[in-house]
Amino acid sequence: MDAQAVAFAIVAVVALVSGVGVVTTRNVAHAALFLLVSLASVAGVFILLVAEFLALVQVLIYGGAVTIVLLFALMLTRAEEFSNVRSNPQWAVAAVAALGVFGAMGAVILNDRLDTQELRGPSLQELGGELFTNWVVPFEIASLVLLMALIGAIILARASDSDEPGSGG
Amino acid sequence: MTPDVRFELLWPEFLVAGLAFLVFTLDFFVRPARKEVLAWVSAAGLAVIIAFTVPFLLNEHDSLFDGLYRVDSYALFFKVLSMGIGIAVILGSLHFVDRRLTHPGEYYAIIIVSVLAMMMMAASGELLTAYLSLELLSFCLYILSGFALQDRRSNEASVKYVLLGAFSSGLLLYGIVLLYGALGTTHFAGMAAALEGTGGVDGRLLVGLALVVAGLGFKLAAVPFHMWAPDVYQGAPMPITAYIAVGSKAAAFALALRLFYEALAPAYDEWQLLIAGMAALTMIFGNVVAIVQTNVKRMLAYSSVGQVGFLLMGIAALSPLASNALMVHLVGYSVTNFAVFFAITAFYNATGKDDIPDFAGLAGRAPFLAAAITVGLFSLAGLPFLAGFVTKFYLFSAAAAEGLLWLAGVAMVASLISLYYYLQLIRQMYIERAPEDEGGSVTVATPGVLAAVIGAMALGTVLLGVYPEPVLATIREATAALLDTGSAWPTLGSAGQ
Amino acid sequence: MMELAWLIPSLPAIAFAFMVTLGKRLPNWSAIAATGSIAVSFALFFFVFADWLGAKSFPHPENYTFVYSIDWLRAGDAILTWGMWIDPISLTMLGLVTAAALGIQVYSWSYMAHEPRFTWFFAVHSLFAASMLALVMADNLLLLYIAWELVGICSYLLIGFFYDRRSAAEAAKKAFITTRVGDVGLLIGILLLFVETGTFELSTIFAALAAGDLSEGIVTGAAVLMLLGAIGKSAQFPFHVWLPDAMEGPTPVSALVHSATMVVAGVYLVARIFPFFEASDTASLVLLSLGAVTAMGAAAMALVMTDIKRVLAYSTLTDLAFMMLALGAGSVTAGMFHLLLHGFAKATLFLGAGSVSHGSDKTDIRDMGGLRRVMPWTALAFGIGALSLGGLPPFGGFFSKDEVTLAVFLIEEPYRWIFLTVALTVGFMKALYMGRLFFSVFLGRLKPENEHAHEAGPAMLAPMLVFTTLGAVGGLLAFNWTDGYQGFGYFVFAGDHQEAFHPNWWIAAASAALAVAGFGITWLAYVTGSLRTDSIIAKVRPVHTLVANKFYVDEVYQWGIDQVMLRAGNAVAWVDRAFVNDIGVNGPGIVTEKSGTKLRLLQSGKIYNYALGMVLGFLAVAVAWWWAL
Amino acid sequence: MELYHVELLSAALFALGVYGVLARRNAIMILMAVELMLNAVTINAVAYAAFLDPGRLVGQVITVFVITVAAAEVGLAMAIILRLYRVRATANVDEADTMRG
Repeated sequence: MDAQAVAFAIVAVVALVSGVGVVTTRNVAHAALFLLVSLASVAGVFILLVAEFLALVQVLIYGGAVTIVLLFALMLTRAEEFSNVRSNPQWAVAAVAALGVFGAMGAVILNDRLDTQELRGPSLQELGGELFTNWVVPFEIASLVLLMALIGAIILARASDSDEPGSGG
Repeated sequence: MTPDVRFELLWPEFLVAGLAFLVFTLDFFVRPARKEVLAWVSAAGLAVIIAFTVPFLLNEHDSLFDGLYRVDSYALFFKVLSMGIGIAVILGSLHFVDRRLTHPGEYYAIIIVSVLAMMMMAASGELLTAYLSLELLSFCLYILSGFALQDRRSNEASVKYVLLGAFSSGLLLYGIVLLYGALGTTHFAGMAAALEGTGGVDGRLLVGLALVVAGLGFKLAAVPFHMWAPDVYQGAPMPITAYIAVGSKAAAFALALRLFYEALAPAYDEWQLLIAGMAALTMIFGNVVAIVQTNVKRMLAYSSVGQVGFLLMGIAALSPLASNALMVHLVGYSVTNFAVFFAITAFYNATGKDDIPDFAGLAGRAPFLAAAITVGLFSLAGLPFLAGFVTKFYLFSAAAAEGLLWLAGVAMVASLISLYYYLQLIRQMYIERAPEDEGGSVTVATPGVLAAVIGAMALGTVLLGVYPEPVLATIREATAALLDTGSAWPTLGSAGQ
Repeated sequence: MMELAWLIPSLPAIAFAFMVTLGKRLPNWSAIAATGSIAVSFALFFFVFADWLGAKSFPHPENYTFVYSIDWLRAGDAILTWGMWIDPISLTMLGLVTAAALGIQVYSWSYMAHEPRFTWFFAVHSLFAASMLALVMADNLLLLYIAWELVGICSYLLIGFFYDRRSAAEAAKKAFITTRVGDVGLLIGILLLFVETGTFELSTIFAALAAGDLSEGIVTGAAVLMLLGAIGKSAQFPFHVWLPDAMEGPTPVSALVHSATMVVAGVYLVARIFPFFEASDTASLVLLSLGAVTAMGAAAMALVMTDIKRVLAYSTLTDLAFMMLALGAGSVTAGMFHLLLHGFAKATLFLGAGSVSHGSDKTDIRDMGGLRRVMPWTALAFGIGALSLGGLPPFGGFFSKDEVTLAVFLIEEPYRWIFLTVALTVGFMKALYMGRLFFSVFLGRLKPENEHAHEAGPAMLAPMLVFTTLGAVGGLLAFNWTDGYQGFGYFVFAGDHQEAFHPNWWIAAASAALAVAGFGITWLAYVTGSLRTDSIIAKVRPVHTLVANKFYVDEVYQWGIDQVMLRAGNAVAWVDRAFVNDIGVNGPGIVTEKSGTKLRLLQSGKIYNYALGMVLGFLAVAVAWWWAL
Repeated sequence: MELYHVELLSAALFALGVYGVLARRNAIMILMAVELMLNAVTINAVAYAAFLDPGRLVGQVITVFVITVAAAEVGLAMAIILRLYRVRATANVDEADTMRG
C-alpha cells in the first residue's frame, strides 16, 4: 500500500464517519460541525485526485460560506429544540432505502470496472481557460443563479411580519 | 477564445436578461401606487423581443461551443413559446399582484429571468448547461411560490418545493455524473455517438439514466416523483400555480425531448418501456386521485399530473410523429390550462375562495368565466373541436403507430376518468344554485386585462381545435431540427411528418 | 356557393357561443341571435341548393355528389378532414332541418316567452341545429360521430329542460343512456371500418366497398353495428323506450328534436351508408325485421295512449319504422321521401298539440273534444296533418306511405308478402289512431270546462300553417314535372338507380281504401258515437292491457337494471347514494373514486415521505433493469 | 487508490445523504444531507475527470458549477426556512403539512 492509498483511506474514513455524524446526531449545531469536517475531508480527496484548485474552492466556499450560513441561520432562529431533534418515524425504512441505493450503486461499480488511465489533473490555467471559453454560457447562467438566490433571500428573509398588508395565497 | 462562435445568435437571451435588469432597476424609480407600469413594461418588452427574435433566428441553424448551445428551429419554437407564456402570466397576474402581493418589481423581473431559463433549457445541447438552466428556473419558482409572504400555505409550498427540489437536483446531478463517467462526455451528440459505439450498455449508464429520469421526473411531476406538485400548486400564489403548471412543465419537456431524442435515442430499447410505464402510471394516478379532490387548485394539480402522463407518451413513442404530438400537446395544454387557471384566478381575486363547492352557480354570477372554465376543462378532457381533442388524437396515434397500443388504451381510459371530475366542477357552475348567504348571488367582476387574457386563451383553445395546421407546420420544422442534429433512429418505422 | 355550405352549421354554433357567454348580459338578443342565425342558414340552403342544381350534370347520377374537405389534422397515415358531403340526401336533410328549426324557433318565441330559462332554451336549440346540420353534411364517419354525440347531448339537455321536475330529469337520463348503448355499437362499427380501411372518409370507404376490399363478414358486421346506433337514435325496437318519455321536454323540442329531425338521424345514417346494406342481405333483413316489429308494436300502442303527445310519439315511432322498412326494402327514395313528408306533417301535429295544451291546459285527449270551436286554425292545421299522416289521399302522407308500401312489394324475395301485410296493416292502423286523435280532440261536443280555451297567437300559428301547407302539397314532389326533375326518385336514389314514380294502382287503391276505412271507423266511434269503443276494448281486455302497458318492455328493462346492474354495482362497491343520483348507474366510477380515496393517503403532506417515494421509484427502475439485464 | 475505491466512497456518501433526507425532520438537517449528496457528486466528477476523461476537464468544470449552485441553494433555502420559522415557529418539516391528500 503506497502513501497515496493510505492517505485516501484516512480521508475516506473521516469523510464517512463525519457523514454518519451529520445524519445521525440530534444536535443541529453538531451536525453542522460534522458537515464541515466531512467537507474538509472531501477537499482532501480532491487533492489526492490532483484537483488542488477545487480543494481550495471546497474549503473556501463550503467550509467558509455554506457552513457559516447554516450556523447563522441557527443563531437567528434561537430554537431550544435544535439541540435535540429526533429522526422522523420512517427512519428505519429510510435506512433500508439508503442501503438499497448504496447496494445498487456498489453492485454496478464493482461489476463494471472502467478502464482507467494514468491519474492526472489539468493545470489551473487549463481549467480557467476552458471555463471562460467553451463553458462561458453555463458560467453566465451560474452567475444568474447566484443573483436569483441573492434576490430571493433578500425578499423572503428580510420582510418583517408587521409591515405587510393582509395575507394572500 | 474560440474565434468562430457567433455570439450574435445569443441576442434574444441577452435581451431578455437585459429586460429583467431593466425591470429590477425601474422598480426603484416607480412610485408604489403605479407599480403596474412594471407589468406593462415586462409584457411589452417580451412582446418586442418575440417580434425581434422570430425574423432574426428564423433560418439560423447553428450549434455553439461544439454543440453545447443550440440555435435551431426547435429552440426557436420553445423560445417563442416561453416568452408567450411569460407574457400571459405577467398580464394574468396584474390584478392578483395588485391586491395580494408585495414587491411587484421583483415579481415581474423574476418571471422574466425564469423565461430566460426556459429558453435556455430548450436550447441546451449539453447536460451541465441544461442542469444549470433548470436550476435557474427552479430558483425563480422557489421564490415565486413563496411570494405571498404572510400566507402560511405559500411558505409551506416553497419549503416543500425547495427541499425536495434540492434533493431531486442531487439525484439528477449524480445521474449526470454517472452518464459522464460511462460515456465520457456530457454533450448530447457525443453521448449518442458513444452509445452507438459501445454496443452493450453497462450498469453505470443505466443507474445514471434512472437517476436522470428521477431528477427530470421531479421537474415534470411524473409519478412517483410528482408528490410535491399538488402541495406546491395549492400553496403557491394563483398565477404562479398556473406558471408552474404550464411554463415549468413545457421547459422540462423541451429539455427531456431533446435529451431523449438526441442523446439517448440509441439506447431506446433500454428506456422505452420504462418511460411508457411511467406514462401509464402517471396518467392513471393523476386522474384517479383528482376525482376525490375538493380544492380546485389541487384538482387541477392532479389533472396536470395526469396530463404529464399523456405527454410522456410522446417521449416513449420516439418518432418524428411523437415529437410533433408532444409539442402540439404542450401548446394546446398551455393555452387551455391558462384559460382555466386565469378564470379561476379571476374568481379568487373577487371572492378569495378556491374550493369546488364555492363555484356553485358561477354560470349565473359570471357567465364568461364559467364558459371559459368549461371550454378549458372540456379541452383538457379531449372533447372534439377543442385543442385537447386534436392534440390527444395526435399523441394516441403516435403511440399506436409505434406499437404502444396498450398505452393508447390506458390513455383513453384516463381521459374518460378525467371527464368525470371535470364534469363535477362544470356541474357546480351550471346546475347547482349559488349559495344565498355570503354574497353568493353577487356578480363576479373580471377586470378588463384579465378578461382579455382569459378570452384570448379560450379562443386559442377553440382555434387550435378547429384549425391546428399553422401551429403544426411550425412544429414540424422544430422536429426536423431535432432530427437533424439527432443521432441514429434505431427502431423508427414512420417517416418524418 | 356550395363550398360555403359550412356556414350553415357554423352560424347557429356561433349563436350558441354568443348566448352562452353573453346571454345573461343581453337577454333580449338571445332569441334574435338564435332565430336570425338559423334564418340565414335557411336562406343559405337555397343558394347551396341552386348551386348544386347548376353544378350537377343531369342525367349522370354519379356526378350528383360533391365533396369539399380541408385537412383538419394529419398524424402519420391517419388523416382527419373537415369535410362536407353534398348530395341529394344531405340536401334533403339540410332543407328539412333548417326549415323545421326556423319555424319552430319562431313558434317558441311566444310558446316559451314566460320561461325563466328562455336564453338557455334558445342556446341549446341553436347548438342542436348546428350539430344536426353538421351531422347531415359530414363527409367522414368521425365527424359524423362527433356531431351524433353532440346531438344526443342537446337532446338530453332539452328533454331535461324542466330539470326540477323529477320525471323530466328521469326521462332525460333514460334517453341519454338508452341511445348511448346504441352509440357504442356505432362507434365500434366506425372503428372496425377504420381498422379495415385506415380512414374515416366516406368516399374512400365506399370505394373500398365497391372494389370488394372488404370481406362479407366485415360488411355485415359494420352495417349491423352502425345500425345499432341508428336504431338507438331513431328509437326502434328494442331501444324505443326513451322516445315516449322524451315528451317531458317542452313541446317545441318534441316537434323539432323528437319527431322532425333528430330521431330521423338514424334513418339518415342508414341512407348515408346505404351501400353497406345493398351489399349485405343479412343486414337488410335485420333492418326490415326491426322495422316491422317496431311498426306493429308502436302502432298498437299509439291506438291506446291517451296523452296527446304520447300518441304522437308512438306515431313517430311507427313512421320511423316505416322509413326503416323502406330502406330495408332497398329504396332510399321511399325512405327519404317519407322522412321529408313525415317531418312536415309531424311538425304540424306537434305544434298543434302544443297550441292545444297551451290554450286549454290539458294534455289528456279524454278531457278534450270539440276544440275546433275555440281554436279553428289549429283544428284546420292539425286536421290536415292528421289526415296526411293517416295516409288519406290526396295529402302528402298518402304518397310517401304508398311509395314505402310499393318498395316493400317490390322486394324480390318470397318473404315480401309478410312485410307487405305488415305495411298495409300498419297503414290501416295509422289511419285509425290519427282519426281517433283528431276526432276526439277537435270534433264532437265541447266540454264546458274547455270553453275558456283560446286560439294561439300569430307567431305560433304562422309556422304551423306553413308546415301544414308543405305537408299537404308535398306529395306532388313524387311526380315527374320537368325534364330536370322527373320525380323524387330522380333526385334521391341509391347508387345510380334513378327511378321514376310508377305507381302500382292495386297497391295504391288498397292502401287508400284502408285509410278511408280507418278514418271511417274512427268517425263512427268518436264523432257519431255509433260504434262503442268500450265494448271492443272489453272484448280484447288482456290484449288491451298488454298494449296499454307498452308490452311491459320498460318493466323488463327496469327489472334488468335493478336485478343485474344494480346488484353488480353493489357487489363492486358500496354504492354511494348521492353518486348514483348524480351521475347515473356508473359502477366503474365508484371503483375509481374509491381508489382515489385510497391513493390520496400516499400524499401525506410530509417532505420526507415524498422523498422516500422518489427513492423507491428510482430503486424500482434500477431493480427492473437489473432483472432485465 | 483505484477509481472504484473513489466511486465507492462517493456512493457511500450519496447513500448517507439520501438517508439523511429521508430520515430527518428538521429542514436545516435535510439541507445538510443534501449537501452530502452534492459532495458525493463532486467526488465522482473529479474522479472521472482524473481517471477517464482524456481532456481531464469536464468533471472539474462540473464540480465548479455544482459547488456554486450548492452555495446559492443553501442561501435561498435558508431564507425560506427562516420564513417557515417566522410563520410557524418551527423548522420541522412534518409540522408544515397542512396541505395533503
